Amino acid sequence: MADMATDPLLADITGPTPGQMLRKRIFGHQGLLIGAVVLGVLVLVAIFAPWLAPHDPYAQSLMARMQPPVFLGGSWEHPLGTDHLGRDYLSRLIYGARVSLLIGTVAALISGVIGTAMGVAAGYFGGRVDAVVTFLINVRLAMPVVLVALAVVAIMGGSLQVVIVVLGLLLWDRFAVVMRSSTLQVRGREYVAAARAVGCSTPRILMSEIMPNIVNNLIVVVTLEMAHAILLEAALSFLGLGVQPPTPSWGLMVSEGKNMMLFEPWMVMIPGVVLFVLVLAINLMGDGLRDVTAPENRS
Amino acid sequence: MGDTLLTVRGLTINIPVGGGTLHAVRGIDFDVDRGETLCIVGESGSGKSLTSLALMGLLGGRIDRRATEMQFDGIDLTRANARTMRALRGDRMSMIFQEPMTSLNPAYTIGDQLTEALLLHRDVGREAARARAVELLEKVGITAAASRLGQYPHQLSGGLRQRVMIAMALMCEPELIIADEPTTALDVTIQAQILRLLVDLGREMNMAMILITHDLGVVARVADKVAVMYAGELVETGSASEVFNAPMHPYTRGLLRCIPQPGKTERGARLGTIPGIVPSLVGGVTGCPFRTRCDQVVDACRQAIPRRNPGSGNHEFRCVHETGHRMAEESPA
Amino acid sequence: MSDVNKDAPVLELRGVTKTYSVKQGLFGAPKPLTAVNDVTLTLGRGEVLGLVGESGCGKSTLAKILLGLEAPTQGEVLVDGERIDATDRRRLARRIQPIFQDPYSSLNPRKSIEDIVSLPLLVHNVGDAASRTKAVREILDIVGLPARVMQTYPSQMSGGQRQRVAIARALIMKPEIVICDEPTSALDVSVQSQILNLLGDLRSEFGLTYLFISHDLAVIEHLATRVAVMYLGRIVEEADVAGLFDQSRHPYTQALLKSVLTPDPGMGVPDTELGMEYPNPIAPPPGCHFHPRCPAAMDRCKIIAPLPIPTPDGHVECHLFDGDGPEPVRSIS
Amino acid sequence: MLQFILKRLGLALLVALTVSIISFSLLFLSGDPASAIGGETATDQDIEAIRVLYGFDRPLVVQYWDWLSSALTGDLGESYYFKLPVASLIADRLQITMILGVCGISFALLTAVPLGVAAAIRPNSFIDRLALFLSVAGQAMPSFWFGLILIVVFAIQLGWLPPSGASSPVHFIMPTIVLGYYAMPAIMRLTRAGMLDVLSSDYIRTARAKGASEGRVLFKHALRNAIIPVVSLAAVQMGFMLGGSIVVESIFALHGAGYLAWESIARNDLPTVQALILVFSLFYIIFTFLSDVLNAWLDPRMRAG
Amino acid sequence: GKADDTLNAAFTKELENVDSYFNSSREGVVLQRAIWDGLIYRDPATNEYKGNLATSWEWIDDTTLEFKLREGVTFHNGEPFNADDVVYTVNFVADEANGVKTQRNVNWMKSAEKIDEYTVRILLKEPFPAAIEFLSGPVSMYPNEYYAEAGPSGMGLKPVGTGPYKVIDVVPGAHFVLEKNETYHDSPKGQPEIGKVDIRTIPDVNTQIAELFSGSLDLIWQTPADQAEKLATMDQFTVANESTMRIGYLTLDAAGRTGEDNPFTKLKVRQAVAHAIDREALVNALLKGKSQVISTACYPSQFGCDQNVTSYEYDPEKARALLAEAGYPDGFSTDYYAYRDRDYAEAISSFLNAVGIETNFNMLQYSALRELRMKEGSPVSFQTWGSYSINDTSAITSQFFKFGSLDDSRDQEVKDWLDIADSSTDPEVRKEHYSKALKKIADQVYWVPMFSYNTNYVFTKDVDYTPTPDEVLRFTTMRWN
Ligand SMILES: Nc1ncnc2c1ncn2[C@@H]1O[C@H](COP(=O)(O)OP(=O)(O)OP(=O)(O)O)[C@@H](O)[C@H]1O
Ligand SMILES: Nc1ncnc2c1ncn2[C@@H]1O[C@H](COP(=O)(O)OP(=O)(O)OP(=O)(O)O)[C@@H](O)[C@H]1O
Ligand SMILES: [Mg+2]
Ligand SMILES: [Mg+2]
Ligand code: NI
Repeated sequence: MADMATDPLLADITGPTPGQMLRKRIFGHQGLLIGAVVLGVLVLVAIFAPWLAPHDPYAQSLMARMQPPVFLGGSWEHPLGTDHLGRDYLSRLIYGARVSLLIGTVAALISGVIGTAMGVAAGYFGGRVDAVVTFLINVRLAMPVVLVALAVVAIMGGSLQVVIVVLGLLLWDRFAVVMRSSTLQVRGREYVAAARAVGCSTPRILMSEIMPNIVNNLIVVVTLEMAHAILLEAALSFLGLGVQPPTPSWGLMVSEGKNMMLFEPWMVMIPGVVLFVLVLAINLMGDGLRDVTAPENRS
Repeated sequence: MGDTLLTVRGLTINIPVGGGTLHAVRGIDFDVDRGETLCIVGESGSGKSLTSLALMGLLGGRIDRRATEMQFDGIDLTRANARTMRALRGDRMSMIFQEPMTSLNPAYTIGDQLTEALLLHRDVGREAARARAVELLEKVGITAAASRLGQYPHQLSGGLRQRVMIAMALMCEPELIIADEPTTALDVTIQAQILRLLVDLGREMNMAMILITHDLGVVARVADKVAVMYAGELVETGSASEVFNAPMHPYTRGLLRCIPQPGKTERGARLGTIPGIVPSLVGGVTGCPFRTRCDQVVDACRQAIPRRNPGSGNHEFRCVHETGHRMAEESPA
Repeated sequence: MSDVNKDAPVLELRGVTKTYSVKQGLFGAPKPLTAVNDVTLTLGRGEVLGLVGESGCGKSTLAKILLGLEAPTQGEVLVDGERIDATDRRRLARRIQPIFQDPYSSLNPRKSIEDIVSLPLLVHNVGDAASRTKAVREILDIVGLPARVMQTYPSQMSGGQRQRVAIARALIMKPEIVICDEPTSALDVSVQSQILNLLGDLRSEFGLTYLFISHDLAVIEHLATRVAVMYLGRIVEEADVAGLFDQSRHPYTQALLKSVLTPDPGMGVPDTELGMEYPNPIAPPPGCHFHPRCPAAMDRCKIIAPLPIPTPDGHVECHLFDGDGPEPVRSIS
Repeated sequence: MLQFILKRLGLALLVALTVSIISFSLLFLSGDPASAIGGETATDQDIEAIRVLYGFDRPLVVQYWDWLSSALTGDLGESYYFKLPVASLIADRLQITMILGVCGISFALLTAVPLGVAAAIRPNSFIDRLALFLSVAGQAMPSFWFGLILIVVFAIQLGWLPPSGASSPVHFIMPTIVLGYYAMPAIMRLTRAGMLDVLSSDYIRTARAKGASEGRVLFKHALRNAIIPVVSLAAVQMGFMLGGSIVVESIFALHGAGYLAWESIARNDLPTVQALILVFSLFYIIFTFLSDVLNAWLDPRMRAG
Repeated sequence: GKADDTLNAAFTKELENVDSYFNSSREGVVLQRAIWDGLIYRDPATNEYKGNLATSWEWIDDTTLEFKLREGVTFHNGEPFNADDVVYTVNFVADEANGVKTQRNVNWMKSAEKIDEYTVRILLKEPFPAAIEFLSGPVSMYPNEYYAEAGPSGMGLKPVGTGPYKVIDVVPGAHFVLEKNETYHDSPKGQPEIGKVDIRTIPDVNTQIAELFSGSLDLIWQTPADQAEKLATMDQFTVANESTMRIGYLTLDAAGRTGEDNPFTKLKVRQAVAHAIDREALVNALLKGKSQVISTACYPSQFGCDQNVTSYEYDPEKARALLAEAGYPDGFSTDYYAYRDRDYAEAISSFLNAVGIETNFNMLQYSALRELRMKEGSPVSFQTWGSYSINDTSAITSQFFKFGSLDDSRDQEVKDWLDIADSSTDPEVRKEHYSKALKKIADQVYWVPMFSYNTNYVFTKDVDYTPTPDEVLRFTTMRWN
């Protein structure tokens, strides 16, 4: 029998664990890796902003306004030039990463909590709860987000907190929709019925049977909504109703640079490109996660 | 009979997968004569569906199919181009799939789907095609056939849909019909009806049929010829009575012991089993694929396995043991 | 197999009805669908009640009601004489456990086998971590799985192994009743026999009572002590296994029996004499639900629904046995 | 059937009503708009007079009821700023927004669907990767930035297109692209996913087994089924687009409803903002309703029976 | 363009209503000057009053003005102009119930009466020295019959006047097309030359400039300094700059409305603020053009705007020292508000931050900030005021230091002086008291006046135009080169 054990046909009767498979897929997914690396770098930049920024991002020098970046003939003193108030562009970009990431994360967190709670409740309990949640989702979808966000921010005054909370309160719809349908799907699985038959309490079923199986979808939505929130904040800032100056938000920087867009296009290009790269990275990651965590193939 | 319609020699199907190549089907041979019913039986994943798709030329582009010989009525299928295959499919050879619920296009009416093949292959008008469709629907036992043409698949039950699938396969009076588990998804009562229908129609139209199934009962009742497939290989072939009455391969014997047979098996008694699971076919596969589960296993099972003919007719099996049983002097591996 | 104690029913259903409301298309009005229709059944300790019937006749719904997963619209279910809607969920869980059909969806893919099997212990606060691990190890051994699988995940296992895990989970709390909803229909025959053997062994070892749902009559005959035949939500015939298989009464049961294809070559496919298709449960036929397909239908069958008529070992619902009907028993050859 | 259409319509109205209540409370709770109406040069007395004149001193519920009851008769109030009936003001502006919306969604569909189909036919091919890249990049591109870049390139550098305005169809090219590209990735992905799904389905295999040519399989059998979810997505996107045209309209100086909304917000012209929110939500509701109907028509399974 | 004799111009803001009594924006004034005429005309170059629709006028008494009207003038719709039109217009706008938006332009008039076909009298509520100025500015004459029928909204959609240009198309807020009035009377405004004026509202300056580049616009104005500077370097454009009466200032909560312990109640803190800001730099780097640094709470050209007040030079060290003296050696943190010109406000806040006054910047809508200031005040906010282009200190200082809701200092003495200055008819008395008030405002640093604004006009070389300092575009004085 001893040599039967080494029979190649027996070799993979038990395959890799789900965790191993996941890891393998993660490291085999180019988009995901690129996205994660870029995002990781940006997160590090945000965290270590005070050490990385060559200047105080708020220090203005009216006599040195709109100096071009190094590659357009500027000096190394301000590698990316200065803005309309003579503040160092690079430093502002670096600090801007904090704002964008903060807004993305916190807004996605808030909307994630709201949307997940609603979606899971609707999917699990069905019936009247589902009807109410579906109705709320419809109401939310019927509200023009940009318009409502603009109006609220205009009225309340756009501080960072207000913007984050408004975005958080507006972007829960996709969470609710996705969590509802994934919960619905998982709820129909027989292991949930088995857990109920074993006598599990509802919270336990939700937490230990449902959640682990929908959390991958949740992560995907979190990334998408993060990107969404960041873009929306940028749009609000662009329309003049985002975070308050002198906070260096990238959307605000585009908006400020926009004035000189025809003459100093780099002022728009630079923050626009970073914004694009950040959102791209998050989207790549979200996409990658979606591919990687796709429901486990049968056997 | 004896008039060979389909000849397959050394059919091999390789599928590139994540960790290497999946040798899903390895060098199988069989013939089908006109009007004859060949049943391929085997466990899930043994390569039955791949074999049938390979015959139809419906394997995806990624999948590598090769054969030393594959002839359909003199046409060399290994060399046939896409156009030739298209002309054959649906016309001279057609197919019935396992899942009646999903095998019909939900967006088109039964009538549209039934007549499509005829309109594609034959120079007939819409009216003639519809008339033929009604005729065939009646033949497969569907009442109010004319009014069914305007219905959509979702309006029909599974059994009806499978009948529609059969009618669809028969539209051009094919010479060969390949039915891949046509009744697995159906209830036992419907299964009996559909099988009867297939058998009757096959006889009536002198069609050759390849019926794929994992149900030994079906095989026994329907087949002229049986091919038992295990892990991509044909382990035993022969006429139905040869295989069922004198199974030679340990796997065939094992299978027959596994099923409770009313009247034969004692109620509540333990059934025979085949321990273990189907081996992975990724990477190099040598020797007998059944050796991991076989109670007759010996060291020699890892070498090339001879093809044996226990005597009568076309009965053949592949095993190191001449009779499918380990000799007393051989020690288990 | 006469260890049945009919005097003390562990499980009793009285007039249980379950009606769903189902939507019709996008704009359609919801319609009531009676999945289980006034079912009265008793299950004695140690019995194996086989429940057969066509797809959609309400078998799974009945199982869910028994497990307390669905509340019956009408009627009551008693376990050991106690109404289950009055019983604490968790107390019920200690008495009745399920084994489901699909070994793929019945195990949480995110949990290790140990977590899955020990879940009932955890929920019922039995023992500490160490003793739970020990209990898991024991039960896995009983169902024939090595202890090393404890740390693996369902996706790493074959269908048969998974079904063993599901059985281990169902049995770890030592329930009295196990509801098996088609536990082998997703498995290959070679694995099916292993599971059937296991279920049989466990029954004698732990004195379990089974409700065994299957559409495979051969399996039912092999395993069950009593059989209930379900048609469109109703139990149309109920009898001891021997009685039913040797001398079935209801025409539907007879058709079912005829449809069983045993691996006997040369017998051909029998004619079940059943008409048409399984009816739409939303619009069941009037009178006896079975009359449109019944080879022996009479005029009154189309109008009057038959009442249960007691037989020596159970009951039957058919106008043929009303007393003034024709020859009551039609034997099958 | 009729009863259920009515029920759905009732539900839709309820949605619209809830949206209006929420937006009304959000807008009017924040304080009274008298100083906005007065403008920069108004004196304190002016503002007090305005407050009484417009009834901002009354409880919010009363104000809402007033608004709602006149809204039901089609009177959406008078713009604080233009002193014109909001209804006619919006009706004027909606035209441009509708043109933009229709062009935008058509552009999105006309590019996304073929791309999605092409990508699905050859998964992992060059075209698939290109489509994927376009969609990921498209989603990451801030539309205001995209609009500005288009202006710089096509209006200034190349001088091919007029940078702003709405006086000829040519003026709509860039706004259409900016508005449409935003919906494109989602539609493309859905088409691709739907096509992939359908192409691996059993009935496609059936069609192939009948000897149907590849083109016939793709366009007759597959696309028809894959396109069904795209229809509802497109309707939803169209609803979003109308509301999301604010940025586009402000960049390209299109005096549509979106731009009106933005300006009205900046001017605190609450009746206009309120009415616009209502109108946009109604559009969304109507579009989703229509998409359901269209879906039911496209997909026989959805039809009653 | 010149080729089709159409001047394409752009507005930045949407005009709410073309009817000049029902809007309060610059754009409205521009159209008003083109479409309608007043009784009198003030030459923007010489400041001399000339007859326009009136040929002569005289004061009958302190509150009665009599006008002889020009004969033979017709409105664009053919209606002849006569005393009835004047009487109707004045009586309509003077009635508060008709809700004229800019009340202060008209609320000094009581009514008008017809003497004969071409003679009218306007009756004032009380003596009002600026009457002639107003009649030459915002008060224009409407056709009585048409206005009675069309009303303000009709007039807004289809304006009819006697002016040099008639309106041929209005898309409210978005698009206005004017056409030369071929039969324009012999007005001191001069005769229009350019055949058509096509004005579109283009909110985005970049788009405006892009349109200018692509040739679809001939003239834009109110162009920000940076862009104007760049455009000036290009051959194909002329950039003209004119100062305006608008000034920017910080108002400090000296009265302690936001709290008794508010740092700005301390004089030293206010002085520190004044010293902290480099106004020269703001003017040179940000505003440019004809803007100037100002130290008084009014625009220098305004009557009574005494320039001889305390001025605070930029000295951050001193500012810090003052803060330390006031008890804030480490500075303090405060809310800081603004409603427009975010970059100016931001630059100012940055100066404050630099000396240790940490500002919590809030950019609000005008109305929101106004409400806030009315209700609870603001510690420090950046404000601007344009004095309705009225060349008199009463139009600014008196608006904000007489205990109104926007008065953050509440200084009784200042109020008393201003009251005397505003109601006196003796110019010397007025000057003296304005001066006293302004000096105290400067000494106490109730406001920190910053700079005056300017306007840029950018047009193609095809256009010949000389802007005036009152920030009004005059199409009549434009010519093709
Ligand atoms: N497109 C494919 N890509 C990868 N592997 C495939 C593909 N198609 C089939 N296989 C694998 O090839 C083997 C044989 O598949 P096949 O479908 O022929 O089995 P079968 O005998 O028809 O089984 P069943 O009874 O379940 O239908 C299986 O292991 C299957 O997983
Ligand atoms: N949750 C539900 N809502 C609506 N209808 C349901 C629901 N569950 C089951 N049904 C319907 O009730 C009927 C009985 O279903 P059930 O699952 O009990 O059948 P079954 O006998 O177990 O069939 P199968 O052999 O296919 O498992 C079916 O027509 C089914 O469509
Ligand atoms: Mg198969
Ligand atoms: Mg079932
Ligand atoms: Ni017994």
